[in-house]
Amino acid sequence: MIDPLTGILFVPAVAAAVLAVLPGYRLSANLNVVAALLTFLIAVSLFWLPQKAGDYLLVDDLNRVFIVLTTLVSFTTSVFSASYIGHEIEIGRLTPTYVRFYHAMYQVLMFAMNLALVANNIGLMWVAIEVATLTTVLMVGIYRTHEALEAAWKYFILGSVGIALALFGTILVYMAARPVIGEGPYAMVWTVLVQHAANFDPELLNVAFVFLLLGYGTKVGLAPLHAWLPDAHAEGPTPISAVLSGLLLNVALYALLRFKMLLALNPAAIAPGPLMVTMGLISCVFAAFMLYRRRDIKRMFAYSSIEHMGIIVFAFGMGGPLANFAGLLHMTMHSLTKSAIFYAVGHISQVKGTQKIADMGGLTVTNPLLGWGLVLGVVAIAGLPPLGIFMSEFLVVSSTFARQPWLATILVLGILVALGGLFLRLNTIAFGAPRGPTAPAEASYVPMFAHLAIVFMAGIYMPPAIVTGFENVARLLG
Amino acid sequence: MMVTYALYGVAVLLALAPVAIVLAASPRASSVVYGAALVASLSLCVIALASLFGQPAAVSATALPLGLPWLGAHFRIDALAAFFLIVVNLGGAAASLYALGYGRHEEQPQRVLPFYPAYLAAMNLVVLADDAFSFLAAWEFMSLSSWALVIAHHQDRENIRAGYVYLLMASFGTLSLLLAFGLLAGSGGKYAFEAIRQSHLSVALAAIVLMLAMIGAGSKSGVVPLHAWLPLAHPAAPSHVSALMSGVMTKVAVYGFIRIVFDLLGPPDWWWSMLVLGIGGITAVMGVLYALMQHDLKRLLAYHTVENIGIIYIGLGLALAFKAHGMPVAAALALTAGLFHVFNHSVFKSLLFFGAGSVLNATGERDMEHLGGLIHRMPQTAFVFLVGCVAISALPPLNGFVSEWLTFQAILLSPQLPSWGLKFLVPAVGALLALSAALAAACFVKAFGVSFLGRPRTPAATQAHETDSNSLAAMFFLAALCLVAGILPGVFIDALAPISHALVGASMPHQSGLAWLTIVPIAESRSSYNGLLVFLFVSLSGSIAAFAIHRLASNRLRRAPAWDCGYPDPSPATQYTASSFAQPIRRVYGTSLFRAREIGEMPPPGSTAPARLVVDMHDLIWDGLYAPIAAFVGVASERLNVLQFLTIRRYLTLVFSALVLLLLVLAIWP
Amino acid sequence: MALIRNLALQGSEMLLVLLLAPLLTGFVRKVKARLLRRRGPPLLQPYRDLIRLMRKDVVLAENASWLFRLIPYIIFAGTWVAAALVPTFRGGLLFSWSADLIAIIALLGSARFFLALAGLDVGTSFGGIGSSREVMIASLAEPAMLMIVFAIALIAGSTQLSTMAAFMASPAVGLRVSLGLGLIALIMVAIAENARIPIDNPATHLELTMVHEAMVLEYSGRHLALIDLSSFLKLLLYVSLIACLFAPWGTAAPDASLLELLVGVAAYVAKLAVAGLLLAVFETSIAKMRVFRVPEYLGAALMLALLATLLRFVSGSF
Amino acid sequence: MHGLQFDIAHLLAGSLVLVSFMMLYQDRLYALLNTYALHAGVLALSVAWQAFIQQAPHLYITALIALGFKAIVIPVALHRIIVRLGIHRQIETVVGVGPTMLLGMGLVALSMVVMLRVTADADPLAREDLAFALSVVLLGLLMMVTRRNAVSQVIGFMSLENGLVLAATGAKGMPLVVEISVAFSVLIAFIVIGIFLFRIRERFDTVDMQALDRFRGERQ
Repeated sequence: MIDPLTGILFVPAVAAAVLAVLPGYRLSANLNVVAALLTFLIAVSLFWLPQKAGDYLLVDDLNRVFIVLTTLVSFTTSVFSASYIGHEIEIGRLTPTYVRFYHAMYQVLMFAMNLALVANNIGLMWVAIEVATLTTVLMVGIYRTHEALEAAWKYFILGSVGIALALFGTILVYMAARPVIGEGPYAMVWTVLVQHAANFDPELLNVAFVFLLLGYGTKVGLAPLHAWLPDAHAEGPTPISAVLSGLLLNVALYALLRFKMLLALNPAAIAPGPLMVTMGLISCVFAAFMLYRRRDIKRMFAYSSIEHMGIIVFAFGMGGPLANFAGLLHMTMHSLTKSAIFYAVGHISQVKGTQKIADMGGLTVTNPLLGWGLVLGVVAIAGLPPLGIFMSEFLVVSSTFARQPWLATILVLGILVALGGLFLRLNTIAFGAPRGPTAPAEASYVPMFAHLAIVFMAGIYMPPAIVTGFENVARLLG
Repeated sequence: MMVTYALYGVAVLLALAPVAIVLAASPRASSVVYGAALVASLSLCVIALASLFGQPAAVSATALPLGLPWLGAHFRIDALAAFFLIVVNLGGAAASLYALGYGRHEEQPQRVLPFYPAYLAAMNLVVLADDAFSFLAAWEFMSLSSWALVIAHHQDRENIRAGYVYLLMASFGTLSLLLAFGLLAGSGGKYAFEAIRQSHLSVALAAIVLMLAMIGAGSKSGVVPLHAWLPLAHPAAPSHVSALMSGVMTKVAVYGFIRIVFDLLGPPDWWWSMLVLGIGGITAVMGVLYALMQHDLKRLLAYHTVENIGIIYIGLGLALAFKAHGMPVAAALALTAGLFHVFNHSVFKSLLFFGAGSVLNATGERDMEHLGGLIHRMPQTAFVFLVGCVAISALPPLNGFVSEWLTFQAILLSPQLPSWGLKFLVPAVGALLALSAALAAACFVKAFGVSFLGRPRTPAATQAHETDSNSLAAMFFLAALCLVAGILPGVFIDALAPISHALVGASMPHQSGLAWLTIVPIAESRSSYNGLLVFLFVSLSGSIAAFAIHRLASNRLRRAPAWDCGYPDPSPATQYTASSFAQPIRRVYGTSLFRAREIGEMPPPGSTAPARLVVDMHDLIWDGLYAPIAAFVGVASERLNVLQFLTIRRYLTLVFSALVLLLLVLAIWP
Repeated sequence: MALIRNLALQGSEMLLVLLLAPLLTGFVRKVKARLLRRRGPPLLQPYRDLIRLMRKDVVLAENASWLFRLIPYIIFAGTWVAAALVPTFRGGLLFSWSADLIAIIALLGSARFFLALAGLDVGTSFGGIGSSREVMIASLAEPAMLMIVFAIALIAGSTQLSTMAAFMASPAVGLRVSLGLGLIALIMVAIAENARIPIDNPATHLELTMVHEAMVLEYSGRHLALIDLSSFLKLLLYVSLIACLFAPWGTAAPDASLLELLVGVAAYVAKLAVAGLLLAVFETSIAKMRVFRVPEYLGAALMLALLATLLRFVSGSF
Repeated sequence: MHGLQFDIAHLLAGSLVLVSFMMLYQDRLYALLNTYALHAGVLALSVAWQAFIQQAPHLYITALIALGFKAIVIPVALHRIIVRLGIHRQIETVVGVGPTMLLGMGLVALSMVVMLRVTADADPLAREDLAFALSVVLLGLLMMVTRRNAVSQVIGFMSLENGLVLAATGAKGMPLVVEISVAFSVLIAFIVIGIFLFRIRERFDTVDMQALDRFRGERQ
């Protein structure tokens, strides 16, 4: 029995190696699913693993939540991608070579994300996140179309600058830690840093946080650093859009949270809260307005991701047990819902043969399951009950309004505007007279409805175990 | 435990939704769903009655491990909740009974059946909820399910648009309520209503909560100027749903307002009542004037709901004023008037929408200009519709009159209020109330006269047929209820006593003991009314006259062409239409309020073109409030959209400037 | 014993108003004719008309509905009950508590409601014209009336007509501004409500300005008789309302002896005569106004009444 | 450490900033390339010096990479590309050189202010080095945003990255420095290849947005 901690890194790595050489997409797709499932199961076993921190890896309440979420969504996405890629091959949009590459990259991505989550060394975390970024860059460009390359290139350049900034921040953290902890690798080990954070040089930490906020914020997709996100979502294969929105943003956010905790432990340093709150609000409102002019369905939901990331960052920026809890909950719900939406969108655009909203219509008539699935997803993402996001938004707003009335009001307006934008398009897509080809979809509905079911459940009843877990994390985040 | 039984009922309704999804294909689905919904609503109604009359002021509460963790979902039935449960489920039962017949004509049952029971359940849950989260969740779920019902006939773009506006306004309301609860619960997150009752807010915060509640609950119940969605959404839904939305859901919104302002918010400040009264008065008059300008039957009814909501809020405002000045008895009178009107309106508005639905079924027409003469083809519908019209026009001896009469009595008590603002405002509001009552009568003369009387204006109206027995049963039931509530108001007033006791600390004197079932709000010498006697007198003297004349004079009768001063015109086009009927009133009121203009186009001499009369009107509230917001969103999104098309270098510039900005912040940080 | 006496008196009052109503109208017509240097119809002409109409067949328009035949009785009953609830020659009516002044006005309102429906029933253009104008006028007259009631009720501390009348008869009521305003407004409203000149012309047909007559155009025989009788009753009702509120002199006490009662009746008849005289003089001395001047006229009445109420709200001394 | 070593390290770091300014000043691609080669060379020197004074032999690898890869390979490759794409003539700046220089001054001042607020007990070398590194980074970024030409933007990015390496090496005993420098070299290689592959002549975003509109109809 291998140690689960290394297991969640080991399995994807091996799978990647195998998939890289394995011909035949059917087999490799199944293998992909199996590997993802295996990783997920191992990750679940982490819950029974005591907290432990080595020099390079660690498990604590915070990253347990993230890891399980990540592995779960990557598993369901792999199921979805199996049917999606099958269709892409049939219509000849992808060649088997590319598909092999795709599957290998998928597992590499899983590996990188898991590594970023379990890394106990801020340098290692940085490396992992950058690897994840570069992998997604390659996958975004996989269609080799004009726009796909364009999007990938944009993502690549902006991402590289983000990488550089994040690295500079990391170096600064090390510089801040060194006088206290002493030279050598220990000054980059997370658990050690946390213990001594109070004695670090505050000014240095401030500068460091600015760079980290911008560097990792680029990955989170906060405005005005978001530019890569919509196009990357729109032009890449839909499973990758789902992974990007559902997972990669979370991973970057996770890094941000780590450093926020570090700063929060140092009384003399500036409070990271206000910075995060500001960027969160800007992202939320900006993205909400951007929803109105969208013509491309995937780009629209990409902007919706930006909006929700804004809400989450706002919640964490406000801090406090309730807001942190809400932030975590919102993050989880958003990952599940948004990936479910992208599953639906993927099949829809395959049925309609386009991503132009104007060419879709009356889906609830032609493809009831897909159509109503999308409606349910949008209802969830717009924060309507009885689904989970309503609960998290309820907690965010109600717990912050008493403290910061104006900020909460702005947030609420953003949410309202976003709802308007989403439903404006949903009306065109799901209702009215059918438009475009109306062939029945050969789709795998299981992942989508599984996610939606979880979200629905969470909106009504949250198991105490999860609640306590979240509460611990919320307390951890301070 | 009443509340437990009630929750069972709600659970049944909720369970019906998936059942409906499964059954949707089969032809028997509608009768199954509506039948089950009818039974559930009736039993819920019985439960509510039991808890209201059983032992008044008895409160039964429970909590389920649902909703917010570490809080759970709290549910509670007190007198107020019980009363509104009765309103909700009475309407629900009637609608289900009606739909047993009406629903058969639904062409897309699978888009109606699943949401209908969910909608009923949501409304029940709002009333039952006892903590902020459950309340808001149920509230928004209510909006969501009704949205689905509004866009049930989604081929019509108008319905989609109506649903869109509706959902936006509903979420707007919910979010402002959310902010209100955010203040009430505080950042500590004490979301249970019990905890909120304990905590006390500062005056300023309480005022903010009041305004947020006014916006939130008001927008749901359709107070001017937040009413814009209502006349769009209510008519768009299938008629039995329209009845529920107009007759019941608006009342649930009123419940939310009462729960927050009278129960949770603690002692009121006197000027709050100014706000509520002013809004109520304006809403009443504007609502009925809008209604008078319509010629779509269902839209007319929807607008008229706005008027009645205004009357209800006038009652509540007066209650607030009296409560703030420590006049509990008067407050009880005003509150009772408001609540009684809540009940009455839910009854006759549902009745009227049912009637409109039957007309829609029989003729396929909602436009009054295409109706007429239906009283000959569908006499029973015409009769019940007439009853509804008389009741809603506040004419004795039916129920509408009683609640407005009580409101007038409350207004007559208000000179004793010390504060000057109220001294000036209340009489004005009284005048507005009187005005709206008179206009309501005009409005329903138009509604009934144009669509049921006269000669058929279209073949559709000529071939109309009487509606089915289930629908008729539902309508006759409600009509009977109008009469009963009109001639035996004492019973209802006594039933409302525990509520006013709980909310304003006093109740109206006990009525049902009085001779001849008279009602005496304050004192015998001051005012009293006896619907029963008035009813008896009128019917007696009428029948005596009829008897005498037929016996002593003549009872012979000849049919002949209409006289019409000797110039009868065979074409039904010469009748007064809905818009021509409203023309004098439009000239009197609409010239300023709607910028109504009549443009007569007279063809030049010699041309054979017909002369045309064009009436152009503007909804100033829409033009002045909603259109600018929409325009702003459009412009803002257009401007920001440029950011989608920048070059990478410019994006880098954004990153760069963000970095420099933050560094500057650090540099100047103290 | 007392109950029987009261019942008898109540009944006698109901019959009295029924009997006097045509006479009042006849009297007004007679005086108007005299003022115009015509002989005019005899005083009892209205009775003759009524009886003749009752005897005639009803000629019913082909597409008249059952409602159309029912309406005259409803109108008559409503008006009669309302009239019976207004004290005439004696205060403290037996059933006065069953409906206060607001309810009485609402009763008249329902009568009007049905009359307007009747105008629309046959589906003729004249009927429509009548109904639509009637509701327009009512939409201003009713609020005005209610405001007047408010003003007086606030002075008398009751909306109960008998109590109000008793209070107005008592010395407690002095000269008050609001009362004056109320009286003027009440008279204006009464003229409008009874379709008198300058609002409407009760003695005309075939004129596009008619309101009341246009609505009843299709009625004939007993139906028409009942409607006419109702309008006579309405006129009487308003006169006796004004009388019992603003000229409560000579009204007999509830427990009055037979002689006092006779005095009361005499006083009442005298008041009616004076009112009829004044009305006739007023009507002959003024011309009918255009339909769309009416809102201004009634708006003035509404404003006066509102002012009276407002004064009462602001201070008890007005 | 005693003064001399400190002064030399300081001198080298400072001269790196100076070279960055020189790069900002260039308006010919070849000249720019050469200046960049100089930049990399200076970096290599300072890294080597750090390796020497910190007795950290692994830093020599970084120095070698800097020298070999950045100062020689990349410039040569870019030289080829320029010739191949025939863009050696033009170099379009968004704002004139003068304002750019002024901006650069401001940035250097900013980084100084920010860094010198760091309390002195962090050893001075680190402080000064960091200040210089930060200015190099900012200047590199400035270069990226003020040059339209793809190659010059790449050069800007590379100078930015030099700043990072300077900071990393200045951070005494920091692990992973070598790996990071390698990783970055790979990254840069990617970018250069990308430019070459996608035939990006003028700027990073040759794919005009109208094309995007045509395909996606994002703009009405």
